[in-house]
Amino acid sequence: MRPEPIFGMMAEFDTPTDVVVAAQRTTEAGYIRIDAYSPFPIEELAEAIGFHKNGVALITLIGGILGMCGGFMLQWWINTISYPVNIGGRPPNSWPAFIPVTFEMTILFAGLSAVFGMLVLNGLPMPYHPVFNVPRFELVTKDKFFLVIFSSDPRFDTIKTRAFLEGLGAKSISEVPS
Amino acid sequence: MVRPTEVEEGEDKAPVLAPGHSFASITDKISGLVLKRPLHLGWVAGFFVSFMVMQGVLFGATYLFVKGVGIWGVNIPIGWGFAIVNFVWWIGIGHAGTLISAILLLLRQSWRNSINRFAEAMTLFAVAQAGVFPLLHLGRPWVFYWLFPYPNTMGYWPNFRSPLVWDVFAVSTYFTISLVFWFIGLIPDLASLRDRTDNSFIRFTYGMLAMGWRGSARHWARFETAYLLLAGLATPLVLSVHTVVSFDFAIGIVPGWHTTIFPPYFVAGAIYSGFAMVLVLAIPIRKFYGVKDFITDRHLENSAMVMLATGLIVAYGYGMEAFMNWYGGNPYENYLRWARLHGPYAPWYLALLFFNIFLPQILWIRRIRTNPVWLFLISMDVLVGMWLERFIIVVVSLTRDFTNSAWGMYYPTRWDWAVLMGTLGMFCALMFLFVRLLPMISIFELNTLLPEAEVKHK
Amino acid sequence: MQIFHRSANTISKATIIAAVFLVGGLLWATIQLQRSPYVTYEKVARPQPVPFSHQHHVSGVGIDCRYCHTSVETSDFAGIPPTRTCMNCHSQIWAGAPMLEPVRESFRTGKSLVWNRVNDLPDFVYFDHSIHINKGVGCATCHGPVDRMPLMYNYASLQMEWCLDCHRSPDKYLRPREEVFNMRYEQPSGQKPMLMDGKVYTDQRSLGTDLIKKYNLRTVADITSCSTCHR
Amino acid sequence: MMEEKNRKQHVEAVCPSKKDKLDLETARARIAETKGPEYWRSLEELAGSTEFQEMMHREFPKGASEWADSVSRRGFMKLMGASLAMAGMTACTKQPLEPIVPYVQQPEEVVPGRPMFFASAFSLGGYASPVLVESHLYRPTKVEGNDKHPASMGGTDVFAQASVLDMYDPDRSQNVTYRGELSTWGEFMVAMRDPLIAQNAANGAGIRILTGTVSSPTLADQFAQIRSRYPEAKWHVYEPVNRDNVIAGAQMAFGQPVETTYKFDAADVIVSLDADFLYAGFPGTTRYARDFAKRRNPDAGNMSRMYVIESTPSSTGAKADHHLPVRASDIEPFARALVSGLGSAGGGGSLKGGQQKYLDAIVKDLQSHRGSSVVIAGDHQPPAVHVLVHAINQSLGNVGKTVFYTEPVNANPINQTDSLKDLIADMRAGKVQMLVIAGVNPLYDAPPDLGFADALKSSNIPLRVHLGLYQDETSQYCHWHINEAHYLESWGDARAYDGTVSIVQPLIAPLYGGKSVYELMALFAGQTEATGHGHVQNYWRSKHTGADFDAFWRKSLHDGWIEGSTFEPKSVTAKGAAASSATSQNDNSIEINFRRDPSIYDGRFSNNGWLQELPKPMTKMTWDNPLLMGPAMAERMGVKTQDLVRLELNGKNLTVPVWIQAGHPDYSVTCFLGYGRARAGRVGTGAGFDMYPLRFSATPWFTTGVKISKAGGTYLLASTQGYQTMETQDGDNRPLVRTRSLDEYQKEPNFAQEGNPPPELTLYPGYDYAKEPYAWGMTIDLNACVGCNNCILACQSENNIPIVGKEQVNKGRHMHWLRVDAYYQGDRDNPKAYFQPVPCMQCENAPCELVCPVGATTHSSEGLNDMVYNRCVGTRYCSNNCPYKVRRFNFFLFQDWETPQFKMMRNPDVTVRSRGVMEKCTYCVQRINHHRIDSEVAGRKIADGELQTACQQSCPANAISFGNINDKNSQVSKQKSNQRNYGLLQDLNTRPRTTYLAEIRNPNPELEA
Repeated sequence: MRPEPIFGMMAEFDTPTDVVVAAQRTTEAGYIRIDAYSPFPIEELAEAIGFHKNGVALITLIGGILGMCGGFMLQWWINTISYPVNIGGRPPNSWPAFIPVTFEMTILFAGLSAVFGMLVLNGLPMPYHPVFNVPRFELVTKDKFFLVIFSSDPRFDTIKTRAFLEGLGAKSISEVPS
Repeated sequence: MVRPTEVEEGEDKAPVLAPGHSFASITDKISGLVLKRPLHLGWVAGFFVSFMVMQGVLFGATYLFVKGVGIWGVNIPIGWGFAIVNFVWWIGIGHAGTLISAILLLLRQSWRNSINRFAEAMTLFAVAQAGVFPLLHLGRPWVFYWLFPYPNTMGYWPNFRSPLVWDVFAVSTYFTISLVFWFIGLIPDLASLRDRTDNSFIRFTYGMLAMGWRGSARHWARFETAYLLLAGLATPLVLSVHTVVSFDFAIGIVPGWHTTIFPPYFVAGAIYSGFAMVLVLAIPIRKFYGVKDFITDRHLENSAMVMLATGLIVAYGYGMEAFMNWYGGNPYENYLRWARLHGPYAPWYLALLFFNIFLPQILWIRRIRTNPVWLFLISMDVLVGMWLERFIIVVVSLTRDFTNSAWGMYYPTRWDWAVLMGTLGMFCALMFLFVRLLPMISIFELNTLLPEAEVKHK
Repeated sequence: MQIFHRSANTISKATIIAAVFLVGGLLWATIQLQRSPYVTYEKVARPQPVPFSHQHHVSGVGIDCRYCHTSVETSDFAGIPPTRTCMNCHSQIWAGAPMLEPVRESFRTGKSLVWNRVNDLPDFVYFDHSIHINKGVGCATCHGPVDRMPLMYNYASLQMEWCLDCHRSPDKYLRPREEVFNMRYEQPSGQKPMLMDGKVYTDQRSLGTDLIKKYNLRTVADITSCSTCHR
Repeated sequence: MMEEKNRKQHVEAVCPSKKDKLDLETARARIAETKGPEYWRSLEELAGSTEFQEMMHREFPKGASEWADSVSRRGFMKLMGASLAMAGMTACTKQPLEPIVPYVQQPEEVVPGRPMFFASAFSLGGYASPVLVESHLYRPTKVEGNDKHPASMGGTDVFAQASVLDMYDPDRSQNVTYRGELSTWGEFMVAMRDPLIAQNAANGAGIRILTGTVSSPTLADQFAQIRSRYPEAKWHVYEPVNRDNVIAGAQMAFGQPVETTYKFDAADVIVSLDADFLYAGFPGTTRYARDFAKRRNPDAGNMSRMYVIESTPSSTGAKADHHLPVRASDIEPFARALVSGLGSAGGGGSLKGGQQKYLDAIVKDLQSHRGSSVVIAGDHQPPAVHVLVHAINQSLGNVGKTVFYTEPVNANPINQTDSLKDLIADMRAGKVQMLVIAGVNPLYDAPPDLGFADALKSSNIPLRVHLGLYQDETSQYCHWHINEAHYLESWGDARAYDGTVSIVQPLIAPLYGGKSVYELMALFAGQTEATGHGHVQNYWRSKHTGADFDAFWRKSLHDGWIEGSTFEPKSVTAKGAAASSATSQNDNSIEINFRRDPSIYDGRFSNNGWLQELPKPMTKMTWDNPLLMGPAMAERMGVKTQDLVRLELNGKNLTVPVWIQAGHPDYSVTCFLGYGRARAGRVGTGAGFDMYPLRFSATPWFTTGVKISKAGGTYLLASTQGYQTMETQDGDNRPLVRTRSLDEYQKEPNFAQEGNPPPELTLYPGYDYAKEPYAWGMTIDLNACVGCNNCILACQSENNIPIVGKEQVNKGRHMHWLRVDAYYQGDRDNPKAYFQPVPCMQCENAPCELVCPVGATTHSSEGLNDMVYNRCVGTRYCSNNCPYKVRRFNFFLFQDWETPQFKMMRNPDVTVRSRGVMEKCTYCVQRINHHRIDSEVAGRKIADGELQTACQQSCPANAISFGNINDKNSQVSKQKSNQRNYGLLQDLNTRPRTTYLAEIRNPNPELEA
């Protein structure tokens, strides 16, 4: 019988340095479909697995601009088009008074786009993920660091990859069942 | 650079993080507070008491809706009383949280990492309290939604020239941003709790909240960007919020309100009272939850120094206000200055000066700065002082305005006090729940402070 | 360890999206409810003590509005006919009709008929018939085809946005004074041009604009000031 | 025609308009369900009963006190009201199904939705003030002055203004009662038959009728008939506030009780000896105020000068150019000195220090204005003073020029105190078989030493009948109580101060089916007509014989007075000088003055909430009658305002609070009558202190020898104006009331313009109002304003303004849209006083509008500062930002949303505000809209003067001008172009549409030096 199709091969490391080095080696070895996991953000790690730029900033910028324009246009439309009323002798488009709200709308939209942009790009929420099948993976939120080479990687091969990872000095290596 | 765990040569400051900790120890310690720590009688008692006090709001609000806002001391000419005073005060307290989590983050102040979490919680809960008052103080609270621009059958809209509408936008934005900022900061720690617990229900709950966070390097990258951007946005936001709040007065023509200096010194005052509240919370917490390792004397001292600085800015504000009243030669402003010092509310004003300006000066003394008991007392004093400041600004200004014939006095009723106390109760109750149910210190951010977190390049 | 089943991913995402739509939907629904006939009684006939048919009396018998609504040109209140007005005819016509018994009873006993108000504005709105009539707002413009209403219902929502629609641009609705009580009046169009003061109009806008001058209407700023309707 | 109408209202007066849903028929039905006493008792229980209080305590442990206050008198009803209010005023509720009720037969003259005006007359103390009553579908809603009538000229007085509330008062007695049990008019008539037959035999020896002062010719005629029927029957007259002294003075001087009237517009110099002729209650005050103000215009060049020597500060004293506070007993010496100073006989007497220089100045001034001066004495000054004053006026040749003598308006000018004494004597002697007390309340207000109460209680008078608007103190001890019909409900007639007769015609069928005094007296006069209308008409038919009677009658009804009924001036000759009455007083024995109350008169209006809450002209106090005391005396005694003191006089004790009144003479105190009622109704009962127990028949107005001692403790006094000075404690003097003396003004005519900002002083481009057809504006001439408070009540009545009760007033929550500030300046023992009416200023750069978050207050294109109650959410920000503090807030549900009577009383053209909304003066926008619509329908512009605000219309002094400031020829534009024109706090650049004309005083240079 054929073995279960697996999701990937997971290697465990003790320190940030180890996992970063390992990741760099892996990419150098030509693996492209890999990922690394850590209890806290490690800039080098993202670099190491070849993840260089993310779209969050752009989304935020767009959100901010939308908020700003929307905020001001709303007030302008209400006060000059929809229902212009004489308030304390002020002109309908008393724009200086509209600045505070415009500003707040900018912040609000930018902020929310940043958050939801991040979540969407990260594909969260994703309660189920194969890597959780590995019992030791729960330490990823404590003090352990993991490197995974996905079975979808063209160079992936159960035997070779395991050997390769051992070569990286992983504490332990386990198959990630899908 | 100097590691937070170490101390510079010759410098006799406490470290930001007590030495001898590892990723594991920090994680276990903090998650343990939520998962392992048994339910102490102290917590139960404290929660019960604050929950009872919280009823003040519920009774107060119920009776208010039944009878009308007249149950409060407000009248003509003093149209705004405790409600607005408390509103400004609570909002101000909220500001420290954002300052710590956002501004100090941008300034790369590593010591923020161990206090930002509960400071942010404090922000949320304080703003929640503040939010109660604008609603309650309305004559007809049941039509509060007219302050929002929603498509309505009247074809009529809010008046965007009114600072109160600015308030609506500023405060709701502030609350929303603070909430998401706080929540995404929680996600990795929720995941950590998910993985630490043995109880399947707890695991399921935290698992849901953690949204399947797995610490992927890609996720971390985007996470960091978003977090940083939020900090960058929250910084101008927090400044704008109290500026807008100060506009409620500065835009008005009432003597004592109509002052351009309000925005800066409202913000300074906000941070002043905010840090006072941080200390009032931090000192007992680190004692009862034994997290002195994470919230060290260094934190207390830094906070104290921030208070000292902002306190001086506030003092400058008072001075400048009085000077301008005199120098500006406006008879109404000038009379108000006189009335503050000699009028019926003079004792309140003098008390304000003592609490806010004179007493805190002892923070210049190092020994006081590092003594939790003293700090706790002074923080309390500042909280009272800042409340008084808002009382002087809001109420006393209104008692003596332009037309002598319309001068009046303000006497708070039992219901005014009930609601104020009630919000204090609600605030404490929420804090109790928070420290019980969520990691009160950011685990992952604390981890990054450890020397091991550094990647050594070979 | 794995806490959730595969499906959880889809479910959680779906839930979030669903929640967003639900909240949005509710808001939209409440806003719509405010405009719904349930709230406005728009086009909803009220029960009446006597099933009085405007259709019969107006288009059938051809009675002018002012025969019953006497004060419509002179007062804010259009007037509702006293029983005596009904009896003017119904003491001869249908004198014995059981349907009209309440009317006869009211006349005998001197006890007023109690109708249910159909076009009913909130108490804080002060509407004045006389000025609208005199500025060339037709009865039908607000009350609709009364001559085709077997049972009376209010034609419009009578909500503020509805009033404003005309107060913001009266030219959309004005008609010559002599046409005000004409139930079958049609606005001028290419097919049905209208002649007024020796000028031919083929569209409402131009007619309206001229009528605004002719009846020297107050400016839009004037008639959209709050105190025009609220005191 | 009129009675035709009345019959109709009996059938049904209905309110088809949605604005007045409640129809009279059902209203009366509802009232009928709850019979008189029960009606108010049930409500009283709801609020007052211990169960209720306890229940509230249980509900809201902390809130008990709030429930005790007078706002929530009708506790639960209020709550219902609140919910009702929410339903009524939120946008987010469904419009309830409402019925609409047509007439069965519509009266010809009725155009539903349009008010009608009927001429009538309100009388007080026998003197009629002619009025026009606004009627919405036969519901009287507002009283205006009769602008055609010489005694009114369109002005009114506060009592007339408030009378409409009296008519609807739910506390009024609503049934005939016999020994407290419900009965009927029919039963009463039956019960009277035998006794009257018995009296017939005895020539009516046992019949005694006690009434108030009567000027009604018809009533007088009825009494004549009664006398002819029962020769022995006696008609007694007693009112606590009477003019015995005036009549006695006239008797002494001329041997006949002539009426004295004045022409102040012909007077260059006015000397008032304790006469408060500019405040309501003084006969002819409305006309006098108008004439007085006419001569106070500094720009006309003939400004009059007024000296007021008075014993207690009054609004007349406030308007004086020279005000001299002296004890009442020192007035007579002063008068004598004046006489001798003017070199006529009967003078003599020396003066206290300080008074002499005033005297000399006054003498000089009078001598140089012979024939163009007025010397006038107060009603409460002893006859001698009146004699002296008559002498002075004669010697100055004022008679026939500025002072006139006519027949007495009073139909029965006897000494009322003596009349009451006689009655009591007869009662004691058992001579009285049948006592009829009509419209007076002697049990409450008779002098204590006469012992009327005991006489009535103990006496064995077999038949005691009381006719009154209320079940009051007196009615308890009468067998029969007949519920009286209010003057707005009944026919009658009365004479104005100048003798002109006005026909009193009913505006509505009696709400509670009451009977008028005419109908009661007809019983004794043996008249057969059923209706008061019959009596009045028949009397005049007998006077006006001729075919044209109907025309005459209709004209009289329409105009409001009877042509040619005005008294002609008669020449009288003085019978020599007066004997001294007052024995010279020891200066250090304290004098006490008794005065009618400026708000509730002698107590008859004490259940009238509008009057109770009306700030008294000088003290701005509401709901109470403290003891007025000068600052010097207060200092000596060491008492402060609100401290309780014990008064002791002839063995009678009273404990009352003190109010320190600047300008009150030393060694003298003043108290006001009419308070401390035991059975007034829900509003009046228990308010204030009853001063009658100290008021002995010998000394009705003032007496010395009262002992005053600190009683310890304080008593809350609710004043609407906490600070009555324009100086701030830091030495700054705010130019709120701008004032100069006449010659200063002539030197510096534009002094008032100081601080007037240039129009371009604004960041934004200003709104262009010039292009509008109308731009409404108002000016208030401070020189003309006499502080009579009319505007306040006119506004209250026109705009459905609620009252809030003493506690709320004290909290600063009174609701008057228009307030009259009183400011004192200078020497506290004799300060200058100024009045300043403050309505909404309708600022063009309104600070309130800017800050309203929901745009509930905005600016109309015609420059009105609109307030949209139904949009208001109640942040109160607008009020905070209003520098004039003219905005008023409904902190509770102040309006009564339940009582049907009040619903009928309200002006249907003004929204009834609910809880939690701001309200304010709108320049009577409902009137503006009505006139605009009418004028546009008629295709014309609103003519100047055609449109009047309520305050303007009621102002007797013509101090208020209102109109279109875009029309350069309008009255208001002319006023605004006056140099004296200034805006209150104009330095704030709010650009108020309401502006003031600075006050100019015309002091005597000699006294200034």
